[in-house]
Amino acid sequence: MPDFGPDLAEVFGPAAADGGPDLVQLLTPEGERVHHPEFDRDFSAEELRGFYRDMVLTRRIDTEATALQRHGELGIWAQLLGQEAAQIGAGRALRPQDYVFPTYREHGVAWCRGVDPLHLLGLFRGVDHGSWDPKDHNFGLYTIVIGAQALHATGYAMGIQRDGAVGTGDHDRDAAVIAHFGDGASSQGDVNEAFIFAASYNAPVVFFCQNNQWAISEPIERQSRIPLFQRALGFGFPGVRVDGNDVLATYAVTQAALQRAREGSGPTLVEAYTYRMGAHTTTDDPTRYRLSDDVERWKLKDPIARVKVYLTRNGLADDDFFASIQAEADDLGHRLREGCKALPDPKPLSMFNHVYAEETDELRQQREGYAAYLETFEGAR
Amino acid sequence: MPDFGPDLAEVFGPAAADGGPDLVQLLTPEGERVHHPEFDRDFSAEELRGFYRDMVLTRRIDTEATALQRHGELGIWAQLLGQEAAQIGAGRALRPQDYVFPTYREHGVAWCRGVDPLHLLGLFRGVDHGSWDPKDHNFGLYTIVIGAQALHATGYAMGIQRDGAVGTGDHDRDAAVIAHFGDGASSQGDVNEAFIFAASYNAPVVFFCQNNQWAISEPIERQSRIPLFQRALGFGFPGVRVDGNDVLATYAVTQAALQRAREGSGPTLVEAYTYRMGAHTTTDDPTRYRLSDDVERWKLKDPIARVKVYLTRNGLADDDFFASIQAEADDLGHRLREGCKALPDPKPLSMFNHVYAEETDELRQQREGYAAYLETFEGAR
Amino acid sequence: MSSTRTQRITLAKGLNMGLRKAMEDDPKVLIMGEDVGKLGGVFRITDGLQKDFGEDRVIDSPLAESGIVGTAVGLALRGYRPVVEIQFDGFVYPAYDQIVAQVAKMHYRSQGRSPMPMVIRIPFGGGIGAVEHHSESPEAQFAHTPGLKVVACSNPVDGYWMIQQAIASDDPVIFLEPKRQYHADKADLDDSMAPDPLFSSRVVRRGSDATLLAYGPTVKTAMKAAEAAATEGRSLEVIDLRTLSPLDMGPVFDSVRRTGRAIITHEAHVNLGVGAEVAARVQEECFYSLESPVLRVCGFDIPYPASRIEEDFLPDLDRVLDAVDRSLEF
Amino acid sequence: MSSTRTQRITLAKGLNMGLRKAMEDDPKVLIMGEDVGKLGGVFRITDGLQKDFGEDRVIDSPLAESGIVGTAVGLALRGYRPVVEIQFDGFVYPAYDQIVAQVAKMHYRSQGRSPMPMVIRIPFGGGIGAVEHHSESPEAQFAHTPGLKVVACSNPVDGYWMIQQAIASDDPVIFLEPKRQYHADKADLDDSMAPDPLFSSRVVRRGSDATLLAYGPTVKTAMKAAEAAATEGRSLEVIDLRTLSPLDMGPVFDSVRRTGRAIITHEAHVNLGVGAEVAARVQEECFYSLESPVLRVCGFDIPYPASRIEEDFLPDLDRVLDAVDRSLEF
Ligand SMILES: Cc1ncc(C[n+]2csc(CCOP(=O)(O)OP(=O)(O)O)c2C)c(N)n1
Ligand SMILES: Cc1ncc(C[n+]2csc(CCOP(=O)(O)OP(=O)(O)O)c2C)c(N)n1
Ligand SMILES: [Mg+2]
Ligand SMILES: [Mg+2]
Repeated sequence: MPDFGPDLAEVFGPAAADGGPDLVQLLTPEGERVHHPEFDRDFSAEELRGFYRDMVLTRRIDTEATALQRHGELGIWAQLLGQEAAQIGAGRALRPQDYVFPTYREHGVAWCRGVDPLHLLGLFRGVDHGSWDPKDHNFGLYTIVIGAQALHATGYAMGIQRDGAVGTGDHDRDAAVIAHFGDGASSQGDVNEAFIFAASYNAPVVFFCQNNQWAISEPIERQSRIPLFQRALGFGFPGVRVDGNDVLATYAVTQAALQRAREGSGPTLVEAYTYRMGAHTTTDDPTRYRLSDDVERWKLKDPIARVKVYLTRNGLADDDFFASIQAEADDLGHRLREGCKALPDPKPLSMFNHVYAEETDELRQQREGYAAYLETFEGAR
Repeated sequence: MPDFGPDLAEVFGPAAADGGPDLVQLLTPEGERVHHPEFDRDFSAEELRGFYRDMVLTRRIDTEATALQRHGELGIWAQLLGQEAAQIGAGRALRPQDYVFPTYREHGVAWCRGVDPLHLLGLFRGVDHGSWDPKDHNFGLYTIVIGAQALHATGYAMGIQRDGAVGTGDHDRDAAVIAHFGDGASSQGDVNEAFIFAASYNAPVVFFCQNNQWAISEPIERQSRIPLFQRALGFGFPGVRVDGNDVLATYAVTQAALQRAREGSGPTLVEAYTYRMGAHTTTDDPTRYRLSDDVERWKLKDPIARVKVYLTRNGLADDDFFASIQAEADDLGHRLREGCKALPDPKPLSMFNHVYAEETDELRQQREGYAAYLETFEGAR
Repeated sequence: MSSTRTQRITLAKGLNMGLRKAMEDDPKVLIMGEDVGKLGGVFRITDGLQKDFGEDRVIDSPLAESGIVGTAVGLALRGYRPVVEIQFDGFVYPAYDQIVAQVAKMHYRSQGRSPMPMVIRIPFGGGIGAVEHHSESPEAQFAHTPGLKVVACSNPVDGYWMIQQAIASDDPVIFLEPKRQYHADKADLDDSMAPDPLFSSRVVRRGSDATLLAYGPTVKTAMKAAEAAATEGRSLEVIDLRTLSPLDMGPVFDSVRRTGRAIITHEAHVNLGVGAEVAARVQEECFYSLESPVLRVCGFDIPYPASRIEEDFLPDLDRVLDAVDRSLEF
Repeated sequence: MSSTRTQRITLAKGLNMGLRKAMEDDPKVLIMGEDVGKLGGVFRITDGLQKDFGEDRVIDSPLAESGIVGTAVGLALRGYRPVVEIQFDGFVYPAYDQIVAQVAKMHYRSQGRSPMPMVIRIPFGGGIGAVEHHSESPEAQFAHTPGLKVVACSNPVDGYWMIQQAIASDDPVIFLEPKRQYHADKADLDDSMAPDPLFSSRVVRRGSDATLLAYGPTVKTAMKAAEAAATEGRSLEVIDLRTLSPLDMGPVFDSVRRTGRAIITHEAHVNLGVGAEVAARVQEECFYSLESPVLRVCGFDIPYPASRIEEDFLPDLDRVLDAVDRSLEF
């Protein structure tokens, strides 16, 4: 029997619980700073405190939203608990001119792009399908159909190429796109086609996959029998696995991948190896399909705790700092609770708006017919 | 700037004109027998003569069909000129219990599976959409929507697993599936999803990609910037590039990949590196998009000529043999010409047949209505 | 699991029991989809089935709908009877090509040699307060495709029987389940009672002034409308279409010939929705019986709106009664 | 390229000239698709455009329709106006999800902030003697989807103007081209004449006995039928619908109110085809004017058959006249 080469599943994985030997890490779960031959970099105290702040506030957005859902104020909420470092690391690596294509869980990246979290709450409350202006933040609307946005990101990156905003060396001009998606999404045709188009056109796009080990109840093993970052090999561009619970490493790797794209060297796949600590969404019940042991093990790798240890141990932040962040989080929580409840319900007739840039007569008639119908209930409704 | 590893496009390719260093070859274009550390194997004189015969007859089917199209007897024809070795090598590697999912160009494989070429002509004549019984030949109907059949093959292979017909060690029971597709098809979501499902379930399927360098007018570089067989790496199963103009190598590699599948070791991607010598189909005009130089260069690698040289030079076949094959080809040609013209046109009302296993009243009414309508033309039509 | 004779069940339970029965009856029946295994599906319709029938028969899939349906085609060619679950209506579209170009055409293409005994279950419709893509009604697109059959259940007892009948059918069936009803009203299942044929519509309330046509989630709306109308002395006949392709128009024509008026209600967009076909056929067959035009009370021609105003999008009792008024006053 | 005033052109030429004009007028216009570059598309509609506008504006794509439409969405978000070519009608389905869930909904989802000025060109219809999947008429499925606009051209002059108007539209337009007509009849283009608005239907022949409705490839059939009917003293009005979503029903209602009879013909399957919607609207709006039911002469509800009998599948002059007879004799 000829040898087809080593068993790739044995060589590459299956995904080791600690992320395996290829995992890029700069800060261990214990808060120890380690170094990496390729992706090391210095971080100022200010940067580190900034990461900490972003992660704490992002987590607060998440816990407030979860609570609001429990109280019936939101229809559903997609929790990011445990994925704060992956999102803040990626979000902070962006420049203003870069463009983000998020999933429905990118609350931390939205935060980095200056999107008011109330917009996110509005969507999950059912007030609208997304109310921020993508152009104001270079942050697209949440995409719910799994994987669709990977192609949008690639096309947007092709647009950047056509605008001559790649590889000019101009720091403020050269731009990249980041496409967020999950481990489950890696199985969709659209995501793989995005790899193909991006490779074919050498488009300036970073594919940022948060491998949180689960796609609702399906474990990562159902989607790939080798570590996901290796997928890129098959398409002819680099893939990197980074500790997605390590904000420093995620920042460094994403930043390097974005820079590569901006310089015109094409796409990169970044696999942020992390864990979905919560349920898939507030309607999910993970006890049906996973062991609490796993969750416990991952608690030890909390993305925020390790930064706090590092800041404290190295005298980069004091109690006042932590207290001030705590206060800021409390304020934010308060603002979100109040703001969410105060979000006005859309007017019934507004549902007819924006179907088209140029409304059709047909639709105008439907709107008018419904308006007339509603008037017959005058007062009753 | 961190190093993301070597430029994969540089390491792997772009596809060298000669197939590159990874090309598995057992018989050179000059008809010289070479050896390979993994895939070497002995071939009896009978086997070799058989390959020769199959390729010559397959080519005759192709040239007759092309001529029939020129004479208005077929609506269109998808030529296989130049791909005879890839198809006969793959087709002969199959066991009866294996199952084939072809594209629209698999005339050589159809031949190996005992499908009367008249069935193929019928389809391209517009008499039907495929008139052989897949179950009689374990050879599915031609699939025209690019890539769709890769998923069917994977699902069929999952069925084989469920039937316990994998890895039992029983030579006549263990079965594999082969999915044929082209270089262009490798870009379709469906093909990549097939890779994912096959890997996830370790399904007994061989993905057999004939890289004939073109997808109509699109060159292979548009689909992949690295050699296609490397795609498999990204999905965690082996990929091999074989000289698709070398029937011995194609046979050996495909046979080994099928055996791997039958034994329960899962999927393999075989890239048969070849060239589409003709037009995409009889309606295509390749002079609009490719250089005749390329075609000339590939003529030197003709799959049939090299086997003839080898047979002759090694005294494995004499003039009588070649003459007898020629005669057989002429007979076949004659039979196809006559048979094609004699193919009966379908009856108009037959178009209503087989829409459902259990016909609906609606459809019965449409049929009856049309029958009654036709009767009003009695004689006139 | 043919337990007690009569049970009080929800639609979710009926479907679950029906699936279980089908799997017991025929070892070739497989269930495939995202999260159908341990989780039992996001709506728990396949709850407990993987535990009892194993991972080979209740197959958790990678996250790719085209992949699910495409591999199901291969399994069907190998002799299996796959029952595919699409998680939500809005996620069937990645599988659209496999459904309309392969599933629908395989039997025809092969001149009957390669049947496609596949069921594609789609939880459909709105009213559950969900985000985008979770409340759609894609039935018209499938009903327009020859080679597919399309049915919609509206109550627990039909759920139990229709899913079994669909699985037993040798043709591919798009099986629509009104997700809003999954865990709503209960009904008594007496499984000794023979069910109606799968591809038949059913008069669910007799009446003489006008005919209300509905299917899936709007059957309940229509029934409520008929009750409300009754209090005002109006007698409405209600027909649950049940089968959308083929349509079973016999009972509809009979009814309209008696009442002279028809109103159809569905959640799908009115433009080119099933109501258009029903109206086209009724005006053709009952031309001289009609006393007023066939009216449609349907989803508007807008993308499904944000859930806080979805009740304005969805046809409700008042809109149906308004149409009844317009029909009667025409 | 505003050359001579009047030119005799085919539909293929009209489309090619229209595309060229649109690219000259607006540097944001891009063409994308399989084989659109050097080959000029399998029908040569984009012939010569890559040579003149470069590979960055006439983009040869990998073989993946979802990829083409999905990247076009991204390009549109970046401010471009992509014109996507789908090679044949039957190959639009892999892109279906991107079209109905993304292209159609982006403007709505974003409250108008992210317009989708995209044109998806689809050569459609049969009669060219092709193998499976090359002769389909998928318009109903797109017309049923809010957020999309759907038009069909039927002649060279319309081809020239309508493609430019579609590209200029800020809404996504599914642009259907009757492939059978590409290289058939020629017509005189006088590009100093102002075109009709894109989303309008047009009376192409005046008549008083019945109204024939058609679009795309069946307009020619309808015109021939009207000519044939005229020799028997029957005066048929013919309307080229041109726009399928929105429908421009004004001229249709006007006509039917005069003639009292309507027959619609299209190649798409009759069940839930555009004819169903037209019939539903006509019976609602012209209830008392109709002297006989709206009839439909359409493709049967079967998969597109083998090409040797496709003429039996396709509506033709005789079938249309037969329906006219039935309508008049009703
Ligand atoms: C096309 C499509 N199919 C199914 C779903 C339902 N769904 C929502 S999230 C999800 C799992 C996604 O997993 P992953 O990509 O890993 O992202 P995560 O939720 O873990 O962040 C599924 C199946 C969907 N939104 N879109
Ligand atoms: C989904 C789909 N898109 C487009 C086409 C039109 N088409 C037919 S063959 C072909 C090229 C196929 O190239 P490849 O996969 O390399 O196979 P080859 O024809 O070279 O054997 C295309 C684009 C199709 N059949 N299906
Ligand atoms: Mg995940
Ligand atoms: Mg090829």
